[in-house]
Amino acid sequence: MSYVLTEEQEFLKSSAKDLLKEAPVALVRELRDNQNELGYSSDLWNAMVEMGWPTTALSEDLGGLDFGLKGLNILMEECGRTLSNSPLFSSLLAGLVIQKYGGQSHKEVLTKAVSEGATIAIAIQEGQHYQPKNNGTSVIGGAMSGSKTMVADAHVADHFLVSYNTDNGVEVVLIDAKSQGVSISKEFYMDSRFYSTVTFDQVAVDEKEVLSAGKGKSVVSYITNCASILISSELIGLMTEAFERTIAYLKERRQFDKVIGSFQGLQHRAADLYGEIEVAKSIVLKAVDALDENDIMAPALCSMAMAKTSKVAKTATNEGVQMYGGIGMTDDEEIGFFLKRARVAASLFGGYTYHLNRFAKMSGY
Amino acid sequence: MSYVLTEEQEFLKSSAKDLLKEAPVALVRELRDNQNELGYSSDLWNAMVEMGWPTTALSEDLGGLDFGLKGLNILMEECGRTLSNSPLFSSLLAGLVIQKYGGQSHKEVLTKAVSEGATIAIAIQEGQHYQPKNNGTSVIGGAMSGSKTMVADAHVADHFLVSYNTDNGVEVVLIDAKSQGVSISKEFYMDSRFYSTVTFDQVAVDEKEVLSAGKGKSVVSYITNCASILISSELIGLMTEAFERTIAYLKERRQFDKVIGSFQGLQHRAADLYGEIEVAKSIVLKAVDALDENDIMAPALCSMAMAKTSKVAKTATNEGVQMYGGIGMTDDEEIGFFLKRARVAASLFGGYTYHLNRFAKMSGY
Amino acid sequence: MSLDQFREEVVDFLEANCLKSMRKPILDESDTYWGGRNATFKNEDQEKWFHAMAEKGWTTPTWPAKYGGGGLSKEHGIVLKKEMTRLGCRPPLLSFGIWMLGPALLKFGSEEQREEHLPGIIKGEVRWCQGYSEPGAGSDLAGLQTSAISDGDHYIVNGQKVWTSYADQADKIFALTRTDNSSKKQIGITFLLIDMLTQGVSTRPIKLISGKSPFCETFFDNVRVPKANVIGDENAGWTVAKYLLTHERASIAGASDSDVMTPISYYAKSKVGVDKNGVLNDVMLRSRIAEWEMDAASFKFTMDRYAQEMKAGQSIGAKSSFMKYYGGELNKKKYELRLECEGRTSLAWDGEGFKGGKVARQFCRTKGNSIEGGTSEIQLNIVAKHILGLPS
Amino acid sequence: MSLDQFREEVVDFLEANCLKSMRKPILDESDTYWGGRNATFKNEDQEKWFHAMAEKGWTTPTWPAKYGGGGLSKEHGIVLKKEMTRLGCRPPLLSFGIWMLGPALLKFGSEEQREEHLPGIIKGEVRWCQGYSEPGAGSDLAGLQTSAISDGDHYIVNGQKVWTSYADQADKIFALTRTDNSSKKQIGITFLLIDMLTQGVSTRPIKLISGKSPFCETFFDNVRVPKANVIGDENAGWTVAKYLLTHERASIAGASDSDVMTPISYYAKSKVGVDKNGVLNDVMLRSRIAEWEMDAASFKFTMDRYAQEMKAGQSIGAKSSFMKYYGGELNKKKYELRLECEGRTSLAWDGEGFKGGKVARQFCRTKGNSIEGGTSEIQLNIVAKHILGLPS
Repeated sequence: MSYVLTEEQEFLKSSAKDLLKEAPVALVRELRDNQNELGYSSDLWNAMVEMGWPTTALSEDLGGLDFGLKGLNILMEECGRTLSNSPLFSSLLAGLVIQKYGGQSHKEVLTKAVSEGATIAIAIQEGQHYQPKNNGTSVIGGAMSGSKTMVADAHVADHFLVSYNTDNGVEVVLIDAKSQGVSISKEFYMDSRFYSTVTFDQVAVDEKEVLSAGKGKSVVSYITNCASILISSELIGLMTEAFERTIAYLKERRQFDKVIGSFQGLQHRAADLYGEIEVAKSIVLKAVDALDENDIMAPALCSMAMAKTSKVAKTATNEGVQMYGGIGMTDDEEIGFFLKRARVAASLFGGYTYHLNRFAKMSGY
Repeated sequence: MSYVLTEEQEFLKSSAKDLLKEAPVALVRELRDNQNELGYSSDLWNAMVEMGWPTTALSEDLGGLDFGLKGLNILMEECGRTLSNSPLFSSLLAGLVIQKYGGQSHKEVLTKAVSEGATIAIAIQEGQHYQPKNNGTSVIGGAMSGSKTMVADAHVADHFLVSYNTDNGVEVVLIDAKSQGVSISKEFYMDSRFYSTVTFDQVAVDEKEVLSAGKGKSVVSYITNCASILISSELIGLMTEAFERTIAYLKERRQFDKVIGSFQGLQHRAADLYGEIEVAKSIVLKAVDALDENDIMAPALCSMAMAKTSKVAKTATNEGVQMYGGIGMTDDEEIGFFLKRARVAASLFGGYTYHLNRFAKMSGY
Repeated sequence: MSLDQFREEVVDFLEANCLKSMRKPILDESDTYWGGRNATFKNEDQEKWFHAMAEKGWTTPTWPAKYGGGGLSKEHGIVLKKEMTRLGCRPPLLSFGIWMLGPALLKFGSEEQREEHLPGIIKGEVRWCQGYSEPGAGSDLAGLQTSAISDGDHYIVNGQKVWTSYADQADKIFALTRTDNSSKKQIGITFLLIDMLTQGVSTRPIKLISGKSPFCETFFDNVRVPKANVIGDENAGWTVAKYLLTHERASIAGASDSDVMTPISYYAKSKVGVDKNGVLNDVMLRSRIAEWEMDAASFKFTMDRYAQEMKAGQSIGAKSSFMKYYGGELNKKKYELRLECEGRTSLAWDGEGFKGGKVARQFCRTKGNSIEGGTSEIQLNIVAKHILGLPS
Repeated sequence: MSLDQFREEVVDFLEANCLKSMRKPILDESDTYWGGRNATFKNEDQEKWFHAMAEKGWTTPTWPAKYGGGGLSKEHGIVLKKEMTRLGCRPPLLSFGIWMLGPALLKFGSEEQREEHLPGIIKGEVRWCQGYSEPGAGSDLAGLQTSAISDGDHYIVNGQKVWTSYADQADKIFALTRTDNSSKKQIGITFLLIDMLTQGVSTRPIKLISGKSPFCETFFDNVRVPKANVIGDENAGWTVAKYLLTHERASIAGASDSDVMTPISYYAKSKVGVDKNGVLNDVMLRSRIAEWEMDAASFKFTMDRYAQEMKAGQSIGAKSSFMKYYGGELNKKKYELRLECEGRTSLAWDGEGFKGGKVARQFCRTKGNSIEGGTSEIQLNIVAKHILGLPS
């Protein structure tokens, strides 16, 4: 296991930084204020596709760059720093799942999608919270009905990976977004992104399109693990950027004839937060590596990584707003964008208590 | 409901303070270092009995001073300030229980005990934790067998209130300590007090000695409530004293050519702790009043009071040792005695999570 | 008049003049009346209720009758307040003039100034706003730099204020200005009344992370203000400001209280679900909710306790700082927990199915609870110094 | 010699000289050997193992051979350390001379001083203790006042040191003394070696809240010390002290690590019990345990990460302060949780059924983790200044 980047990984990181210079936080504001229908810049997304980002973790036989999850960790961390939005998250997640559990037909859809920048969205959640075991979607006589919530990138998806319930447990199937009976209701969230409620009304299901039939539980668990890696990596970037901005502000803002960063009360909190971010980084890197290596501890580590980063991202953004003071409360300042994205990211595919509980169960208590 | 003391209550408080001047923390050390067999000063206990302390909450027809639980709150808070030990706790608890649920014979035992300074100890806990529902003690053919742990003042008790299990649930019975089959194993704890494991081996049980037969569950719940009041009141005194000593030290100790209390890092923590102690005081006073008035919310409030004071007492004593620094780690300094007593007190009759859970259940979630 | 007699009179009056619709809880801004030249009444009931109260001077029940106030004793004032609370009467007039400027005028103003300004406040004719903070002077309010330069019997005011609530609606502003830069910064501040229609005054609304807000920036560009508008003495405005800040702090702590007491377990039960024993499905969320409710209850009873202690003649002093701090932090934690309890819909920002993102916006807004009216850090400093006696 | 060849040689040597009993974990003080004139061996195995290592200079494998050290390269030293760890060999000699004084002598000592003192350290003949803190100089170490007044070619030392571990067992002490009071307090400190048998030196053991401890107070009453015993220059002892403090901090952070990783859920399951699904009966305790284990694991992997980063040539710098802080706080939380998990028996102080109050005493002892070797507050100051670059 390695915590230190190789030269290739360093190169990936710096090229990611370069591209994302085009997508600063100001772009998020612009898209929001212009009520952009996509919620992201299609130029940016096209550039990502051109650079092969959606294929970063895929093996060479799938036309990928073979960086493994480590590569995604690098990309998502950089996306987190600029709060950059695009269908990248769904693309990466679908790629990981299909690479591991997909059949030939799924892989064909995947390779076409990643080369063209088409999106495969993941539709697992139902209701208010991510609880993949409580599945109300079912297939009767070859027709699927049910409703999925909080589906990221659904409004631009060509396909969906959808979970449904059978007598023998959960299954996951690839559905064409243009199928009869699929309807999408796009909703605008706190983080200035769109998530959708996707309703399946008697949608025809082709059994060949089921991923690793009979192993649906593993598929869903793998989705949870991979999503944890992607989101916790993004949160590391987010919290690091928010923290660095806060420290910079502490060095600049003067009150009582002193730079406020000279006050010990703030210094101790900043130092403590520094440490929390340090340990959060480590658990994420460990989880990335474990999942890359199929370590038996990987699922527990993924949940720890997700729980820890949710918690620290909240602290970091709260402290950011607090230390910016009044100016931090204004929409003119960007720190609030970090606060808002942190809350939504930390609830997708299971929030703090979901993952803490999952980790405790896996640890046998 | 009143948070402000009446004149009578003020008088009780100041007379308690006066008596306890004779029992400073130094006395706890002395008793410990001399390996005193009782763990308390019998002179002090005799003086308490003479002043009628054990009768403080009892009604006038039981020869009591009729101060209600409010009076006990005052006494226990003062005992907490000096970490004073005596059989007062058991005496008060037994008095409350017998006053409410006892028959004539129990009341006779009680009135004799409180006038002579004899002790009735409460034997409810079994095993490691206070879990009164998991009761392994039973009565078969009129003979009780079982083992109770952490029994305060057992080594000087003339009687025990003992819980045991029946087909219809728990019951509580008064047992003479001299009964055949009762054996006591005295153990020395972190807080320099004795608690005992009391074993009942085929001890004859007189059914007339059962308190409110058939209502054992209520009796046990009442014991939990009353114990919460007594201990949380003691913890208020303990944390207040520990905090005041810590603040005094912050004003006195110099490092870096400054009084350490001038450092903002410590100031903010001290100010936060001040607030926690303030709110802890209020919830205890509210619980005292609610139980005095048979308010339907009383049990939930008692558990909140106990949970809150356990938590804050731990913080206050931890901060005490930390802010005293190295000197706080030495046995020569008294702050460590507060740390140790806080941990034991906060585990008797249910610790933090026991009471937090009890409160949540009572609140319907 | 005896208190009992008075109580009867009050009840009769309220029953007659405060119609049913005026006894419902305030749901949004439009249910309130702030007076001033920009004000309109939402409906006749509101107008009737306001005029009835203003005529008796009961918009300010205990202010002297000679200015148009109610002239009631403290005790009579309490009776009126209690009966209004009991019947659920809405306040007839919301006003920074009543809460802040009035008390300052009564304590520090000249007789002429009282006669000039109090009646307009009491009758709701003049709406005031407060000009304290500046971009460079937040926690360090005394560092303010809006200048008032003497020019005959006028000052020329230049500078910028921020967080001036409803400045775009107000008729006048009471502002802290710097009249002397030469000595200690607390000295050299002057408390000044400025008409918002004076040439050179302009405002700009502030958008918050939660969306629209009542806050504005207010700019002064060579604004001429008569020296007669100084309250207290020139260069002695800090005394007036400190007096009012204590007022404000107590009222903010009180305001968060009501919100704090809604049991959060209510949201959790409906959105997270319970098992067959009625225990919340998410047991880890459950323990954090219980901790919060324990703290919230403890805080609530502390507010009750302080109220009783004050009645018993004990001084509350710097405890208002602790209340402000603790109440603010509690409310922030509450909304963090609400997002976790409610999940998806609490994260939405727009759209009808989500009540326009109400919960998410409230969540964002709570982050200001530990900043406005003195940050948590400032409150902790005050507790450390003035209650615990720790040195600077 | 190639590393592989060396490894073979090492293994052969260890197998032959480190007997089975010397490969068991250290259970208490008597399993360790500290050397010096007061030392005795617990048994022959211990004696044999010590002598075999001392002869090869492997009590200090990378120290120069000319003083009796092992003379190994860094890489060869790592091989030896790894093989000892793999076989579970106990360290043959524990010594503040090895950990602290030696590195100081090698960096700041004169050739004569090295020749005089290093061999005794390496052979375990002289046991050293450290005299830094004073009752009035804890966090503010530079405020120390133990005076060393020049008297010809001697100093006369007066004052008191505290927290001198094993001073009552040691032969000599390396101490910080004040030789100049006239300028900035960091200047005027001198690093001095003092024989504990010199007239005027006395010690008194310190009892802690956890019971007996290795700590002592050490008193100097007109103690004459030759000036030849100054390490570095007169008045320049602070440089030496700072160098050693960094050493100490890293070793304390490392020490708490091993303890931190024992899963606390183990204690909870046996003492609290689980339901039919294997979930801890106390669900509220469970969530706090999970939070702790998450933090402990995150910390553990951070130590691993830093180790790798150091290997890759990155500097760890002030991160050792963060590790010391975080590790100490984690260990304190761990013992708070252990008391809650284990209940009754963990609260007992004496008696056989309770292993002599082992858990309770360890609990008390952990409270010192955030004080000794620089308090948590000091570590946070260092992180704020040296990592975050915040100004004083």
